Amino acid sequence: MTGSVHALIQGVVLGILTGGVYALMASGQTLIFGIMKVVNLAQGALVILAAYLSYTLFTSFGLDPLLTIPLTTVIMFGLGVVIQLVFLRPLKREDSAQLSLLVTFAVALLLEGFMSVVWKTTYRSTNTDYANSSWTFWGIQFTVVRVVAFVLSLVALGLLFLLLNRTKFGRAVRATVQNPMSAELLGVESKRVAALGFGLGAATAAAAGSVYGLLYPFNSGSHYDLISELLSIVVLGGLGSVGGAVIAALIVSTSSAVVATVFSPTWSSFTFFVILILVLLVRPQGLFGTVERGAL
Amino acid sequence: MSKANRWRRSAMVAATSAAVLLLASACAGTASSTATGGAGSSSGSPAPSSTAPLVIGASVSLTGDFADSGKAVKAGYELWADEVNKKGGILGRQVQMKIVDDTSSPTQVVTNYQNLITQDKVDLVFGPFSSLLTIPASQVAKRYGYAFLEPAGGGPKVFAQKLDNLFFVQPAPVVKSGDVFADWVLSLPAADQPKTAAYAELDDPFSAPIAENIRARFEAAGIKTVYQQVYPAETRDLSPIMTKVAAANPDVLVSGTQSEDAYSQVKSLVQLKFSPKFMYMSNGANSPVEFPSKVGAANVNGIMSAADWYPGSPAPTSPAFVAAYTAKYGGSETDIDPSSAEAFSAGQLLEAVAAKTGKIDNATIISSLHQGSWPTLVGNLSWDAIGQPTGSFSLIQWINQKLVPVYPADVSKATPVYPKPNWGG
Amino acid sequence: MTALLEIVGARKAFGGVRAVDDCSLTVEEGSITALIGPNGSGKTTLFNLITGYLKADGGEFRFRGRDVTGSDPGRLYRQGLTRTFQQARVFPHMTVTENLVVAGGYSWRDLLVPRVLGRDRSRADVLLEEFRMTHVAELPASELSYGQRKLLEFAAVLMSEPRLVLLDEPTAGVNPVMIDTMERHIRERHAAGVTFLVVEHDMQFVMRLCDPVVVLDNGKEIFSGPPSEVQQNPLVLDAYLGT
Amino acid sequence: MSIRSLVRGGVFVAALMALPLLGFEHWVLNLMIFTLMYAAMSSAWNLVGGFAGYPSLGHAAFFGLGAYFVGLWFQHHAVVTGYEPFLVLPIAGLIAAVVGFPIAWIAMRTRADVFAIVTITLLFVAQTLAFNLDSLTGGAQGLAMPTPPFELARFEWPFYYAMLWILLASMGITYLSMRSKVGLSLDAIRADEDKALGVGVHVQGVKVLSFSISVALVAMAGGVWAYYETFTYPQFAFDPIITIGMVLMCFLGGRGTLWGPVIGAFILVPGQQYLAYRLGGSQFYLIAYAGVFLLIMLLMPRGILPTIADRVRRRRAIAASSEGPPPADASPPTAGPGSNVPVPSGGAA
Repeated sequence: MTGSVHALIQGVVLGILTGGVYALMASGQTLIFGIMKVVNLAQGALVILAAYLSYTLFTSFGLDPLLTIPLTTVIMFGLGVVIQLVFLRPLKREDSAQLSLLVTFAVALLLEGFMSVVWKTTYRSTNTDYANSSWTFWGIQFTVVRVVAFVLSLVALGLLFLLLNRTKFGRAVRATVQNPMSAELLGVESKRVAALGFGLGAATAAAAGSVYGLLYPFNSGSHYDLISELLSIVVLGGLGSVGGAVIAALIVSTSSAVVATVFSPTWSSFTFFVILILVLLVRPQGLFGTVERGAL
Repeated sequence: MSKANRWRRSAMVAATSAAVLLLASACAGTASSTATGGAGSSSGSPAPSSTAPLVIGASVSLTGDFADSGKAVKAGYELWADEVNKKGGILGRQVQMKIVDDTSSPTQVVTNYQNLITQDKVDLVFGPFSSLLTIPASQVAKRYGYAFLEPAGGGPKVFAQKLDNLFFVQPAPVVKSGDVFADWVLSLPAADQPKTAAYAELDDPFSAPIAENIRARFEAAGIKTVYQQVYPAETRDLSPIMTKVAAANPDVLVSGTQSEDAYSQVKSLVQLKFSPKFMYMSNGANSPVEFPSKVGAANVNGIMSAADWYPGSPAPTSPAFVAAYTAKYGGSETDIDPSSAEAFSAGQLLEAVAAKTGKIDNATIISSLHQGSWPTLVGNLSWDAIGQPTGSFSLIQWINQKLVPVYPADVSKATPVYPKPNWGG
Repeated sequence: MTALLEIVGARKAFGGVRAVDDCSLTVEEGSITALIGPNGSGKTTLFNLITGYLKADGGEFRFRGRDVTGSDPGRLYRQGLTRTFQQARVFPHMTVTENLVVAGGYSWRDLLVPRVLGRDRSRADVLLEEFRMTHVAELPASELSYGQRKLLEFAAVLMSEPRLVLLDEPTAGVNPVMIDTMERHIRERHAAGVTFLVVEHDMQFVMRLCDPVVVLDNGKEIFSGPPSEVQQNPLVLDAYLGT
Repeated sequence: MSIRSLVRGGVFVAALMALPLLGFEHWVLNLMIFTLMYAAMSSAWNLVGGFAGYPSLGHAAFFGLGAYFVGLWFQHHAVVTGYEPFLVLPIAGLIAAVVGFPIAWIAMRTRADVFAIVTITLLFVAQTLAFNLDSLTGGAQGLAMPTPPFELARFEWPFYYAMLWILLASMGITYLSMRSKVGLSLDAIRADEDKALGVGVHVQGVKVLSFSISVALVAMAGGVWAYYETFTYPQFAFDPIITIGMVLMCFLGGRGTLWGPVIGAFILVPGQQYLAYRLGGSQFYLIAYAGVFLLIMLLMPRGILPTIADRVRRRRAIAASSEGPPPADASPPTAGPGSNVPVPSGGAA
């Protein structure tokens, strides 16, 4: 039936467009893991914080959320560095994986508390004048916000790629991701890389947050929704793999959108969990992760 | 705080709105009557003297999922306490509200009512926010023989407990709040009635059942269901569902919504350029400020919803309530959350019981409220044996970007507009 | 002598780098075989393949005549193949005795018996005596010096009465006195019938102790023979000096 | 040590056993029910998260499983005496163990951090299932429990004792495993799993076993909780905050210890409930909570018990060394050569 084919295509389009935003959020998450072996449970809260920042800049100063991204990026980068220095660096190496889980969770709570004091708990959304416009091609709806969000995410991911592959800092980061010990031997200051890397991860939340605010209503508690999805994406993609995170984000958002459109929205989130479990059964390290065993 | 519950915190914000009855002067005159012992508590709280303050405990969500609405309920309770104290209190006793936070957690809500009743030995209790917390809380109240006036727990499972001490302070159970829309549609001339219907329902105790109730009525009347979909609370993106609604091209769209999902539905429909002839949203669309700001003021016209209290409510004492509210909290009439009005009504019922019986203890409240109807401004609130109110809501519609009651005739201030104007029209 | 461990055509690549490339190797029963080679020649990777910590991309592993390709470390351990690690991996929060007992091997049925049974303790005591560590028996391993930890790790793998012990740089980071101690223990155990495969950078140590010597370069065996011939072999010189 | 711990345990058990008899008000018993519940669950979590070093964030999935099992069982069976729900708890535990077994088998093949994520995913899967299998669970309408028919004066007693028994079971299992080769294996796994694997420890088996026992205990607590609450709902029963509670209490008191989780629960549950009751309205509640949380993590990363134990030991050592020569077996090892070599920290560098 053409109706269901149409719905399928619409679902795929939606999924891919949304996938860009998730890819952006997850790339920061996976980068932080890769560099520091820290599962950052505060990434969702950072995204929401960035969404609030761009919301405030928009409602108070009338600045378009897309244009303020450079500003919010700088703020979020700074915040990320501070979080790393204050809360994560003091952790002892032994147990740091477990402790950092809890510490970043506490940071998420702290941010949530802060946001609920500053912005209250009512849902906000950044309603620009183009919020409700859409383009129609071949009967498929391309909403302006989503297309913009997708393009923006691509641009941000592209910049991230350039940063990682074309700069000295990027090389240091990649060396640390691959092998922290030899990176240190090669003169990489792992402590500095960790701080800057956490900042970089947080900075990706800036662009993601601006876009998130355009797409969805959010409040200080919204980070719980985000974090489980983000975690699943980075696990699916393979912890520490930016490319894996991008692909996993697309798989996740497309599969849930398709299931939602073609079958029922009730099972869309579930589908994706099933994919995750299946992948882990076959490849415990995720799609693009590498096997690591202790200090072998 | 969980993934599955984006909207639950704003659940019932507008879940049903209650017209507030300021039983104002009626009660003021009786303040001098002699009150006898307060709580019907079996925990042996000492009988307060007739001048001791009347302490009323309530647990509401000030943090967590239900915080927004919880705060609105708190505002309503405290406003009522202020107002009644200005009039000399109840039976000469000043009212003291003891409001504690349940962090939107069922564990904490049980602890709070246990503490209120057995530690702080409050005289009376009011309910929390949301059916989900009302159920465990009402069991605690029942155990100690407390009357349970609750303005915000009208889901089916609340009444399934069959508690005789519980009173839902709204005109009708949540499930039946959409009946007024079905009544109106089915009262139209046959030629004008919709032939096909689509239903998009948020999966929670306060939304989907409303739409399902309307669907049962419509199907019985021969209106064909062309699409029906329940979506989980964490559905952030309603465009897939609205795409299918548009494809089914129904005459009427019935949405069982809370708030954010309602806005998202409308936005998607606007983007899809599909406008049904009739559109009813159980909640979200009855929010006077949020709704137009979220979906664009030009897109609201023609959308219908149900309400018990709303700005410009025809209730005779609504102006007094509004004046008191804005004096205490600032803002304007349109900023008042109906939950505050419903909470306020719970207090008004106490005043009415005291005025009528000259007593204010739990046993008296329970037995009194089960009899007769309580002259409130939304008509008369009355309950069956298990606390279900037997009245009905008002149908309201956005006309010229204003929320206006349109049905039934006794509250109507304008003729319902149909078919719904196109988006932006 | 018979072959205790045989490796045929082992391969392992990381990304595009072939760490072990079509490597074949035999360890004769009763030998102390040295495995040497320049940095990055694949010695440690080969160790990890043999002991089951890494899965080979290809090749065959035989231990005591049986195919053990793909076995996990625990299973190999129970068959008598065990190893030490370069960094002296002991369990720091457990006592020295417990470190020995946990390595002593116990079956499912023994899980609910006390941590250290009388018979566990007497077995451990014998080894501690041999290694002259009786005075630290009840200390947590974290309080031992690095050299003592290396000894402890070595002693622990002996708890299971292994047939083949793989030693990963037993002298690395250890002072000269401790090197002699280590050498003495290896000799004693060798005399008692244990076969050794040793990765070592200390050439004097290798020359004194080992026969034969196997040289690895770029993941391949390039030489195998008595220590006296190693220094003359042109291939080995090339590998070390680089041409 | 054994006598002292026996006395300590005996006093603890006797005091808790006697508490309801002392005529406390209902609210005290109510608070104790939740305290015992969290103590039991935190203690159970400790088996996996503390001893094996696998921080499960999905234990609430089994809490919910227990809650829903009890609820669903009594959709079809009548409650007459009121004690029936307690009698089916072992079945709830068994089901949780059986369900947990394959899950642990898969999830524990991954590293500890991935394990944490997989288990939290499991929690959301369970929650989604509870919402979506509405013909079975009642879905978003929630599930009503039978109303407990106990007389008011002793209403809380059955729940109190049920939670107490689960706590004692949990602590008993912890104690036994600490004293047995299970504990030895778990210690080795936590310290250095690869090394443990290489010395023949039944790594996978012991991990999976401790996970199954742990989730069985949590499921039983969930069953009691649901009956006490008289109502359950997917969002409440499968709530991440429940897992976080277990984890936090365990970390606060000291993970990998017998008393740590119990101490953590006895501090945090009354503290939290009291704070929420007394000052919950404050907007800064969450900030303060997170602040305390962070301070504990940074200042006492190992938890209260181990930190205090360390301090006491150090003080004793100082006292001993100032009074005379230390006992022979406590002296730092100086006999071995090579002690000048720097000691790398931890098992895996």
